[in-house]
Amino acid sequence: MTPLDCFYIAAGAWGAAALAGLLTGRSGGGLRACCALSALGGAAAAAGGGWSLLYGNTPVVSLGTATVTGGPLQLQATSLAGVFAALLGFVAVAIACYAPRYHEPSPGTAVYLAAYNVALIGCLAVLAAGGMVTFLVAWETMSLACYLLILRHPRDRGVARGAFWFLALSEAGFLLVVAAFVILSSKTGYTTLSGIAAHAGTAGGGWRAAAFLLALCGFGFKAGLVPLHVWLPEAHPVAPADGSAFLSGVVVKLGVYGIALFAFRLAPPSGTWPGLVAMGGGAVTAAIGILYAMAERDIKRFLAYSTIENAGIIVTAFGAAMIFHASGQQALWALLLIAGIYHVANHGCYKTLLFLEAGVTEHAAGTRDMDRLGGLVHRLPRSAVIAFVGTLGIAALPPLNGFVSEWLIFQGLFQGFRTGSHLTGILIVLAAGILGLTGGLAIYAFVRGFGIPYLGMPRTRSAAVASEKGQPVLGPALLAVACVALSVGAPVVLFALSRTARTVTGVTLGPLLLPGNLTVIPAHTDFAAFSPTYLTVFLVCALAVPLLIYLAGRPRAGSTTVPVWDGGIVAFRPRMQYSAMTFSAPTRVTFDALYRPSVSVSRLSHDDPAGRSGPVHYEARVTPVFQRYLYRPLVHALEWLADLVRPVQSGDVNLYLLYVFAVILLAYLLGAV
Amino acid sequence: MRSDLVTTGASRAGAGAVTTFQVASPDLEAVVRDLSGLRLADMFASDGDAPTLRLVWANDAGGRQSGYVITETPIGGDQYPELSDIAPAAFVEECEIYEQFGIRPATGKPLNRIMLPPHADLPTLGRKPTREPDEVHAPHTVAGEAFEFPFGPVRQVGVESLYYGLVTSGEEVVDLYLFTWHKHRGLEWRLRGLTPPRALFFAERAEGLSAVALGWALAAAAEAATGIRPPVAAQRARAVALELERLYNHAAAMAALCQSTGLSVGQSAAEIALERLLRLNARAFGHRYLFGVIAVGGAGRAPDADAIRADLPGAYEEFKRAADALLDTNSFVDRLEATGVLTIDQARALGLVGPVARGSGLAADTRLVPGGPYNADIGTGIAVATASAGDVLARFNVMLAEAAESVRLIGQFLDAGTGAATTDLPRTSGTGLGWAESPRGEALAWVQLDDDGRISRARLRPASARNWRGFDDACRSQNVFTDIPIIEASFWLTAAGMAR
Amino acid sequence: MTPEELRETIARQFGRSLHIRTLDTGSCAVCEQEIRLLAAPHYDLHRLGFFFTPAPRHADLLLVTGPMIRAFEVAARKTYDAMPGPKIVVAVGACALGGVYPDDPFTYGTVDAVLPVDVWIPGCPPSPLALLHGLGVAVGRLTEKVRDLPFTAEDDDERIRGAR
Amino acid sequence: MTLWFVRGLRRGVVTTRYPARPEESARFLPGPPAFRPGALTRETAGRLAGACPSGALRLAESEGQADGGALLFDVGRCTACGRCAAEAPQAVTSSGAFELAATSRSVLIKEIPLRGRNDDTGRTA
Repeated sequence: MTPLDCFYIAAGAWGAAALAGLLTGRSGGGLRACCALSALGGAAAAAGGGWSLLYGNTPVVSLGTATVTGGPLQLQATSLAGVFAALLGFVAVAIACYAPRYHEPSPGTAVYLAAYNVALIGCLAVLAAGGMVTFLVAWETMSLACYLLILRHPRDRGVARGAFWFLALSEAGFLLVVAAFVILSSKTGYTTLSGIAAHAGTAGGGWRAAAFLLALCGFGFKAGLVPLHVWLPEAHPVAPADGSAFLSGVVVKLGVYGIALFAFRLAPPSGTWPGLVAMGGGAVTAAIGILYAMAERDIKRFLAYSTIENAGIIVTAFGAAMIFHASGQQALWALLLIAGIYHVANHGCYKTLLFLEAGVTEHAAGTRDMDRLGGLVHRLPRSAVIAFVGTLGIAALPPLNGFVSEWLIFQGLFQGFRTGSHLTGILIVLAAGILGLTGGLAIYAFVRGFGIPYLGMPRTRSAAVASEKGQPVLGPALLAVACVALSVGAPVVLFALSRTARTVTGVTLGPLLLPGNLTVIPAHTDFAAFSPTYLTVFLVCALAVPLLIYLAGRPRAGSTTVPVWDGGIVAFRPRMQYSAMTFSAPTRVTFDALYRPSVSVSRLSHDDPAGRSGPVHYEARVTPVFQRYLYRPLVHALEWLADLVRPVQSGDVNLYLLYVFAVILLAYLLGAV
Repeated sequence: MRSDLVTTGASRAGAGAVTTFQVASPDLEAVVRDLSGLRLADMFASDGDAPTLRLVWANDAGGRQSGYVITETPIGGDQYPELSDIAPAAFVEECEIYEQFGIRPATGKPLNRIMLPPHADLPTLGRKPTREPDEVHAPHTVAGEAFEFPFGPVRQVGVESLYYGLVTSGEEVVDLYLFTWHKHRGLEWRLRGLTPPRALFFAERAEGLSAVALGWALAAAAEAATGIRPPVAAQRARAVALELERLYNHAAAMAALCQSTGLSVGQSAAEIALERLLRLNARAFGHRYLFGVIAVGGAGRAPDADAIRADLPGAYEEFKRAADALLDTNSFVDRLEATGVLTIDQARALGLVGPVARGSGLAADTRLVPGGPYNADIGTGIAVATASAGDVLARFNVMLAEAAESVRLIGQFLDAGTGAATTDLPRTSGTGLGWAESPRGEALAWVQLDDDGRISRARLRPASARNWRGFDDACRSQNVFTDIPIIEASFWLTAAGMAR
Repeated sequence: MTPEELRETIARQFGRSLHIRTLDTGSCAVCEQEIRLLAAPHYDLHRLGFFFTPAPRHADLLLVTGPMIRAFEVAARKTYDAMPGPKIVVAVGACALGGVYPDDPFTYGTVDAVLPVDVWIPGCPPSPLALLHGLGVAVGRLTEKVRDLPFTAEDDDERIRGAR
Repeated sequence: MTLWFVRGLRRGVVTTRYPARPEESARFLPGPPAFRPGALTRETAGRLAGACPSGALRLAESEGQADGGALLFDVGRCTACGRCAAEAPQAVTSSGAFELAATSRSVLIKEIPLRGRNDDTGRTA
């Protein structure tokens, strides 16, 4: 029995769930049955993933013979993929708990659930792929299933567009990944991943670097590296909430997995510059991601940009790990690998949670526009508490899990001086600086992301009548528990991850990372140390102190309660609250070079001579710089090219016969030569 | 007077600086178009049940204010032609007339709440409006990316109650509107049935910081209504008080400007000058704020000329020293420059008056109107200070120049001789318009006396009622939050004058 | 709490510093000007331990001007309620004491129709000196002279005859 | 800023010593009226009450009293406008008082005795 067996069970359960969904998804019972199967598969995948962390890599298993897939199915459970598989399984369980209450039974839901479960199988197959072809086929399966999943409501505004962005960029990335694999397999002569990994040295350093860069770009499309990120803010808002949660929580992480696979296992490039490229790209991605998040009012677009930011943080960590590897700092290599993977798990939990809660908000209040929400903490108290845990996590505030992984990443980056090269050291610390800015902005962004919708007064009537009756709770709650567990249980998690790191890097970091007393030491004992567990305990106690003081000092009699001092106005009105866009106005002003904001002020009667301004509608729009200045010219160029070659397709059968003849002639000629 | 008025079928009456035309309601729009070269100084209605709409036009073209034109139009139904589209300055008055008399412009464009509080049922001068004002300012759409910053009515210490609805995108002022109904004391409602001297008691307290100007305007209106002229010496006494009022107000505005820019040493220097000027007032006229100086038909008190001659140079020296020091302080001047800009077109369109209008380049000054003490027998005329930039610094410079001119004028009036004599007011009916140049600009009063000599309708229009409408425009012109107190100080208006 | 006890508490608790919040309930802006001048160099109320504070939450004393406009009652009550106890309300000026506006649909006419007034300062406007005296009376540091002022002048027969 | 400092030093102190010492400028302040009971007849008092714009003066209810009753003077309502002094200069002068704050409203209402039919009664009151 190996972890692979668990994966078989998972794939089987998900296959059954897909079938069940397709056949019975239009009835409530069928929906629940499908989700139960999906949860079962999730549990199996999570178990298998967790197990393979400790188990190490299994041998490659070949199933079947040459098939339509172009070769036998080659499978392998690896320690590196284990974290991702465990995350995949856990997210699948959470979504399975969430979906029955979120979706209405309908034919559309049936197709959606089938596509979703196929996507789960695809993801698992990517993680369990032991061979190149298997990997690529699984990758394509996952992409296509995700495309269907985004198209849940194909007639709604922007859905087709968002799904098309996703598919187009996925396919572009796929081509690069294929190229990367082809280079490696042709230079090493192996098609199994472990084969390539074992003989990577036979490929030249240049080829390995080329393969890595191709993979970085190719998987970067999935992971959302700037400027390859544009599908995320387009596709996430149009997918159903659990679909977006899956996209952000898992699919984006598979892009990160691909990068890690090439960076640490298949083609560890020699020299520091590929690492520098990855780290720089990651840092820029993180900063730009969070800055764009600040400019969004739509909760899901906001969260999508935040996903870009987090993917950037992870890739920064991986890039720095590669640099340390190339400069011989094996302990820091392992540390940053661990930290990056830890952040993958953390982000998978809280981002899934937040997307699921965004779905609850949308269903309960009818909108995702932060400036039309407000006061939800009184109307959706359970959701608010859960979302608060997720928000603390994603803002990387102690005692939640985001803090632990980001702390480890920072500690790794701060030790950039150990590379021995001044320039590299400075660049690493510079990346740490950018991540610091990102972290600060992330706190700002999530104060806004939680405060505007949940606190204050409802800004619209639909927000005022929101109710959480019948809204899903269990799924997000599971994720919230996981967030807490990943923080409190950080030593355990780090122990498991250090096994992965040992499998991948050969470096034994365990005792150094965890000297025993629940304390974490980032690779070198002379640098820093902290204990997430004790910190959590301390913070909880510290919170209790003011509470106790309050309880002890509460006056026994004679106290009066008066309303908030409001300057004597007749009544507060919802329009007197900070809105999402005004809250982020300072960043828009500070970074206006990036946002290129355009402001439109329209009044009921703008040119009224009497100066009656009328109701003012003020809107500050942010230019989507990458769409406008990168993709639009690209699309125009493609269209121009297509126009050029259009005469070729005339619709004339005789002409087509001529083409066929010409091609055959050419083939003969080439064969003769 | 414009001769083409005759072609619109208006009939003309009156003499001297004020000319009155009867205009039929259908002709009103054409007449307003005709008169749009003049400045619409005020607009009000009277006679509750069958309202008469009166428009007061000031003829101050070319910096020579030659007098006023009043048009009287009886309004039949509950509507009259839309005037604010032609003469934008009429908008606030349109709102006010709707609140008080229930008649509104025919186009049905939305009107603002001016005097009526949203949560109280107050008596009005005429019919009650058929529905609540629309409050076109208040509800900016929620979908917009700006929010309303509520400020007031209970604001800083030692300032009047006033509500600012500050619509902002975070820093930039998108829109700003004011509610002053917290201070509406129903003065025009109160004045009905009072004798002019009793009415004067309230007029002085309508806007205490221009007690002399408003009192003078009301007294002059009553005098015009009954056809008397106050003794020349009393007129000069009034003028001395008016100039003293201007001096202390400009000193107070200077102190407020310093406070708003956070320059407390400058504020102290300005306040020393202010306190000396107030003490001078008390010594010269027996009241720090010159209440009781104006009497209907003359002056209630004569200035103590020796006291003024003894104290004024010292007090003005204090003022001048503070002002010069402030103009030497770059950090202060920088905050004033290009802040709260009002162009001359805005000032003209909104009918602004006083240092605000003069700071934008409009040389309007009611002291220039012939017939008053200012150009009766002294003969040297008045130098009207103007500036063109229209920003806070321009207004500040105008104030400084006016203060110097006031000191000069006070000396001339004292030399010419002042006294506290009054002419008795006959008990006759009539209507009359009175005006005076308050420190904030033109203050107007109009009274209608019944046969018993009592007021049947009085209109008080302090300069504040006119200039607040320029305030939001000044705040909107590319300013941020922190500029608003500076702009407010440079306007130096009162909520009391606006709300009355 | 009787007035005497209140004054004693105040004298004890506010012996060194006392924070003042002002409230304009419809004044003509002159009382406000005089109040502002309290902080000016000529009067400098800080030397006596008084300070202005914009937040009623920090205020011990409420200086109320104006005749208490009915539309303003909500704001006045809110301001008073927002102050912590013990608190003093000082009515400032003839308007606040009922001298200018009657009890009618627009105004209450006096401040004590809405707020419990502890100290009354007459004057239209009360000069900064009168305000300083009133603040002294409010904290019990100055005595009330007006109690003993009869407002009758000694008869001076010659002057009366002369006037006649 | 240093310039301001120097200017301030040169300007010197202007702060009043009140309440420790009397304030010189107070004598110019308008004060509420003071009445000469000997010169106040009921008729004069009636005219004063009629002239007062703020209702600070009114006649006390005094039917059947021998001494002519009293003029009630509400210092709180007085605006020191001087109209009473202008109305009857022989009976009213300025009190010059400014320290008028009181902790009770009733303290501010003064009863000014009027001269009755018998002059002496009024004087001794």
